[in-house]
Amino acid sequence: MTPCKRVEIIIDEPLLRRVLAVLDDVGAPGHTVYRNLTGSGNRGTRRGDELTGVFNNCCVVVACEERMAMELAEALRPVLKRSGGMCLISDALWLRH
Amino acid sequence: MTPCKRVEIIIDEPLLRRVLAVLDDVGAPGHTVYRNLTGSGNRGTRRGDELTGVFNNCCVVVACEERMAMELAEALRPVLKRSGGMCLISDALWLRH
Amino acid sequence: MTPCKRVEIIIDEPLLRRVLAVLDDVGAPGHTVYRNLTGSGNRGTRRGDELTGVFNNCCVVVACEERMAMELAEALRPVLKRSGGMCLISDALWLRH
Amino acid sequence: MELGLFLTNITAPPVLFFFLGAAAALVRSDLEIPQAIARFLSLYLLLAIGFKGGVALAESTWSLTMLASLIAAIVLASTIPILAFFLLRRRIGTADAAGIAATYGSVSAVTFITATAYLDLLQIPWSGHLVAALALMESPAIVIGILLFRLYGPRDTAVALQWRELLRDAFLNGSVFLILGSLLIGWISGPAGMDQLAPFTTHIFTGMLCLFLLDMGILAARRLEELRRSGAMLVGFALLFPMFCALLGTGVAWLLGLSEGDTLMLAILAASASYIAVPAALRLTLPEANPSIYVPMSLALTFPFNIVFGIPLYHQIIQWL
Amino acid sequence: MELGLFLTNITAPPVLFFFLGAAAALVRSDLEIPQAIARFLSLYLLLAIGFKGGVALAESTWSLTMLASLIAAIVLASTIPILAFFLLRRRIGTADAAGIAATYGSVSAVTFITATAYLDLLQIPWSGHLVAALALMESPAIVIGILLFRLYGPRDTAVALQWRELLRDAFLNGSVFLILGSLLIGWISGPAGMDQLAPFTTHIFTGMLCLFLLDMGILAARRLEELRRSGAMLVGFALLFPMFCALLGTGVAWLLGLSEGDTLMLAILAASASYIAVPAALRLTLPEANPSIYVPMSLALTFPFNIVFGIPLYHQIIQWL
Amino acid sequence: MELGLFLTNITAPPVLFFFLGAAAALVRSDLEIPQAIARFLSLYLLLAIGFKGGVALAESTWSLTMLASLIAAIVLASTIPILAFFLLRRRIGTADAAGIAATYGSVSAVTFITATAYLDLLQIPWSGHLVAALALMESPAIVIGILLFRLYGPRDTAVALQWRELLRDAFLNGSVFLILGSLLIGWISGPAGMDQLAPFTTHIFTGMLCLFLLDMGILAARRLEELRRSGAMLVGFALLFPMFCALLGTGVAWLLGLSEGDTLMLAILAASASYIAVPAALRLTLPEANPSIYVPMSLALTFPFNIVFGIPLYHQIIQWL
Ligand SMILES: Nc1ncnc2c1ncn2[C@@H]1O[C@H](COP(=O)(O)O)[C@@H](O)[C@H]1O
Ligand SMILES: Nc1ncnc2c1ncn2[C@@H]1O[C@H](COP(=O)(O)O)[C@@H](O)[C@H]1O
Ligand SMILES: Nc1ncnc2c1ncn2[C@@H]1O[C@H](COP(=O)(O)O)[C@@H](O)[C@H]1O
Ligand code: NA
Ligand code: NA
Ligand code: NA
Repeated sequence: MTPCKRVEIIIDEPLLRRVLAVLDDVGAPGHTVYRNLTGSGNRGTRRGDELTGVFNNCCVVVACEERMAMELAEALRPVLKRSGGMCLISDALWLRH
Repeated sequence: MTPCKRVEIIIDEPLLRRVLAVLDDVGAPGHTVYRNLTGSGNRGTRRGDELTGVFNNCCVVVACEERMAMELAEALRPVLKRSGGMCLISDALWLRH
Repeated sequence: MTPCKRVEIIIDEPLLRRVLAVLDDVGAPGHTVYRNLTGSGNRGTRRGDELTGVFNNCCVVVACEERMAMELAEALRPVLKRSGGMCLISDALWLRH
Repeated sequence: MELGLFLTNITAPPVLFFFLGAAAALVRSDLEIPQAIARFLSLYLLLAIGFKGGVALAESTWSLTMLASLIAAIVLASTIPILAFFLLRRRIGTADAAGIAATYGSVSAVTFITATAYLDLLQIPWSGHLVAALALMESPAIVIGILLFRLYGPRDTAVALQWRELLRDAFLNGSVFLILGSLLIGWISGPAGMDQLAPFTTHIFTGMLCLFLLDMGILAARRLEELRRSGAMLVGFALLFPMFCALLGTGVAWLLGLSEGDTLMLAILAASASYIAVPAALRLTLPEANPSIYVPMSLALTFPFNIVFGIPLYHQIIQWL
Repeated sequence: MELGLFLTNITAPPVLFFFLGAAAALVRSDLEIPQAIARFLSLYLLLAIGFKGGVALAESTWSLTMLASLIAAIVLASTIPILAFFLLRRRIGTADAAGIAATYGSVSAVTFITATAYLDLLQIPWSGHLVAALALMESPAIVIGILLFRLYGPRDTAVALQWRELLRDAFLNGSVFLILGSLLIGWISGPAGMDQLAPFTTHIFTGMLCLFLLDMGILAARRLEELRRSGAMLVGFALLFPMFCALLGTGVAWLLGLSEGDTLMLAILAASASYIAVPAALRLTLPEANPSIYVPMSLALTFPFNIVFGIPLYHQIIQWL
Repeated sequence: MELGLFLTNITAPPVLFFFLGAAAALVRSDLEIPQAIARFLSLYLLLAIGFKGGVALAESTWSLTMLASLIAAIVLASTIPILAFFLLRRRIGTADAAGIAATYGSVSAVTFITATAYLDLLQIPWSGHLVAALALMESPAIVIGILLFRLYGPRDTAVALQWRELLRDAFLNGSVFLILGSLLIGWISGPAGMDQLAPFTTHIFTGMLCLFLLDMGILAARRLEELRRSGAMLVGFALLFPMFCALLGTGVAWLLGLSEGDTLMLAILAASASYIAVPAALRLTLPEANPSIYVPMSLALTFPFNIVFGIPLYHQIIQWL
């Protein structure tokens, strides 16, 4: 089992493709997406009840090495600054199979 | 990046609004909700196949400071005691944008 | 609050029942399942748009003691080797209610 | 029971699809209906039955019997949970007894709808205001169940009763609201409205009911195994208590001089048990009651019993009277 | 306004179901329609209205008026956002003004559809090519809104405009694509195609619209409280600007000599504001604009105003001309 | 091929909606149908076609040809995967060859349904028992594919074959179960049942098929790019092998002396490839086979080929015989 970083990004669902583009740019080894989330933060309540998903959140989880996690965080900062969202990074062990 | 606690609460979907009320009371800075979960624990299997969501679980994630996390945990304890559920707390770094 | 391990398993949705069988075998105290996930990894993009869920991922979260987490990891290894997927293990505190 | 009515009932497509769903779950087929679709179908059925009832109301003249049967419905829905509670309390504890009381005091819209399909097949008329009775009977038992738990339950229940929340969950829950609202809309728009909506609310109705009962069959059969933990006493209760309630309903209808169709509808309302409105409300206001007890009883025993045997059986009894 | 048209409108089942949904949300009932179902209903409505328009096109003869009204539609859809932007810019900032401009320049398919149901009820004919106008009017305002923000917004907007993405989001978004595509299919397959699809696209149409408007009522009422933060000025805008646009549309239709039905449809297109295509596109291309401002205005004020008062009011005005 | 049949086919609304969906995906529109809705539509189609077939069975007299064609169907469904496996095995490895064998040995209900819509349009009759053939042909190829992999695959496959699970996944999967069950229900309830359900299962059928094919168009076109990685050989296989199977099916039907409609249906069953039942079962029992190979072949090539060109082409060939 290898130590790694678990990066967790919460963002508006319409902006998902922008985050995935950032992941591509930094060369993330993979990702998992959780959709149809709701929540609340600085920009108020997101009830997720619009027809278009414009008030839905989604969560992208990326497991990667520390160095890439930092790079990813920097690349995400402007996206999050412009349109809100949250990014958490924590430690994990990755089961190599 | 600021160190923070990541609080993760699994509870019956109908009880979500009660948990959100607790979050309001302790003044949590935000939260994210995952719905339509299934699972199993002390109270048996929750298949999530009822029409009403009465056998669905949901997950509330809150990122906050350590002190608030502890406060939150104490405030949640009676709710979880009365109707079951799970609460995990872990460490994370919060990307400030 | 008790220290514990948080095991997070990402796997194809059709294979969920196999993972749940493994959890049963090692005697995990409970689990939570997130469905309808998408993602990408070594085996390419999983868009989750098939009728059958054959390109959907799901996530199983298990909170348990360290020893059981290691046992679980070993039991999961052949399943993941055969059909792909990801397993992360991290530290958490479990609120005993 | 004569075989005729029974055969008519179980060879109707809706009931056959219920069997099909149950069979799928029993042989562990992966046949499954997405939860969103099941909710859609149930919303559709409530809307359609409410609208139909409202149009029927608009076409009928008001009478004292109508008012009397609505009052009788409320009285039935308030008496039955009290009976159930005192029957069960000593045996299974106050919380679960209160949960079951609320479940059996309330009603099942789908059982009602299946009975209307049965009557329509036999071309026996029934009155639109019974849809109002259906809606009025959903809520009282919830409040009564909670009150019984508060009165007879453990003294140390720390959490104060939130009346506002309780009443809202009981009287404004989605299914009550949708039925009553659609009833009102049907009533306002009358036969002209029916001309516009008939293809949606009437023509495809039986088909949508089939699809929904397919899902109910799956859900009911899946819960069967949970019943083993409940014990024989509760299984007996789930099969016999509805029959007793049906007799009660029949008796009341007989006193009021209701027609054949209306008597059957009142009997089936009394006999049916909720598995939608009640569990949703109880999870919040009575979390001490175990849903793995009252939901399987209502969904896996009483519901199938009523739609397969109950409807023709109660009908037979009414014909004998 | 005469009471007749108004009453005809608000006693039609679709509008009544909108009220029912709004009432459910206001009393905080848990009545809710799953998001997947709401999307299904909206896809259905777009497909059905597109197909219907296409078949109508196949049956009609081409004329210059047709072409002229399509061009007029595009001109309207390009002028209205510019007017809106300069009306609001100084008061609420460039980003939000651009967002509102895009919202009000674009159109609402459901408002259009509700108006067709109203006309069908009164048996007033309207032309199939207005469905094409509906589709053509959805996109221009999005591009114009973005351009206005780029021209008048803060200089330091670091991120370069991604034209490709913008144009795709504007002109190829799902609802535009589905309406235009279904129109084409209706046109190709003509009355023969209609014979095959009529039960699906026409007979159950009003019923599906009722269910969808029930959901719209819930969504609209839920957003009402967000309006408090927007202030009286924007509330006034959301109610008065559509009326002004309706007059504009009516004037243009009058110049072109359109029929009564077509004039009302053009007026309602001008008056309606988008809450589906526009928010989805703006979240990506104009994240600086706050969706909690433009969505509630369009969804909780303009939409209900148009379907409840606007349709009969504009109709009345047209009849006076 | 004469242009007539081909034109009849591609101007039918269902096929046009398939093109529309494919176009939406190719231009990267965000048009999308929620997964729950797609599942609902597919459940609906299976239920409706099964029920229709059952009613047809109830109305027809039993004959030896019927039995013979059911046996022929099973033989076809068992032979085709073996042919496919040995054709491919040396070129792409045992696991993927077994996966493709299972896929092409099994059948596609939607292709079958589209063919019935085509025949109904031309008013050519076909027999209800072919719906039973459809259901019977879904499963055998799954078992045969797995067995071929076990026989010819790597010796060290540590995991023991779980027969119980395999047989359940093959023979009791949701779509087989729903078709056979609905067939049975249609058979039991007969024309009387059809009177009740016709608006649901027949009248709106073509419309629901259109919506579903819209989604299939989106899904198929999205998978097109994955084909590039599969190579020209597999692309050729996905287009030519179905034609060969159609000839095989036609030959068998000719030997049995089937009618024009029934011959086409058997040909299309042989030619079609599964993308629902098979992938779901294979992920569990043959995870070594890459679904990114067999799903795109079946969904993005064989399925469109069959519904656009195949149906009229095979029909033409049958008419020439
Ligand atoms: N403290 C928090 N804990 C958990 N989730 C959060 C938190 N803050 C924000 N979020 C999530 O991030 C989304 C966007 O946040 P914001 O941009 O601050 O409105 C919210 O809708 C939540 O889903
Ligand atoms: N050890 C565990 N690991 C992960 N999830 C759990 C665990 N225990 C309980 N849960 C979740 O919490 C829900 C309620 O737990 P309980 O009240 O113990 O039945 C379960 O349905 C699971 O979704
Ligand atoms: N580095 C990663 N970070 C997050 N999720 C991953 C990662 N790698 C793989 N996954 C998830 O695991 C699934 C299967 O991975 P694989 O077997 O590598 O294709 C993917 O579809 C993703 O959902
Ligand atoms: Na009852
Ligand atoms: Na407009
Ligand atoms: Na085949």
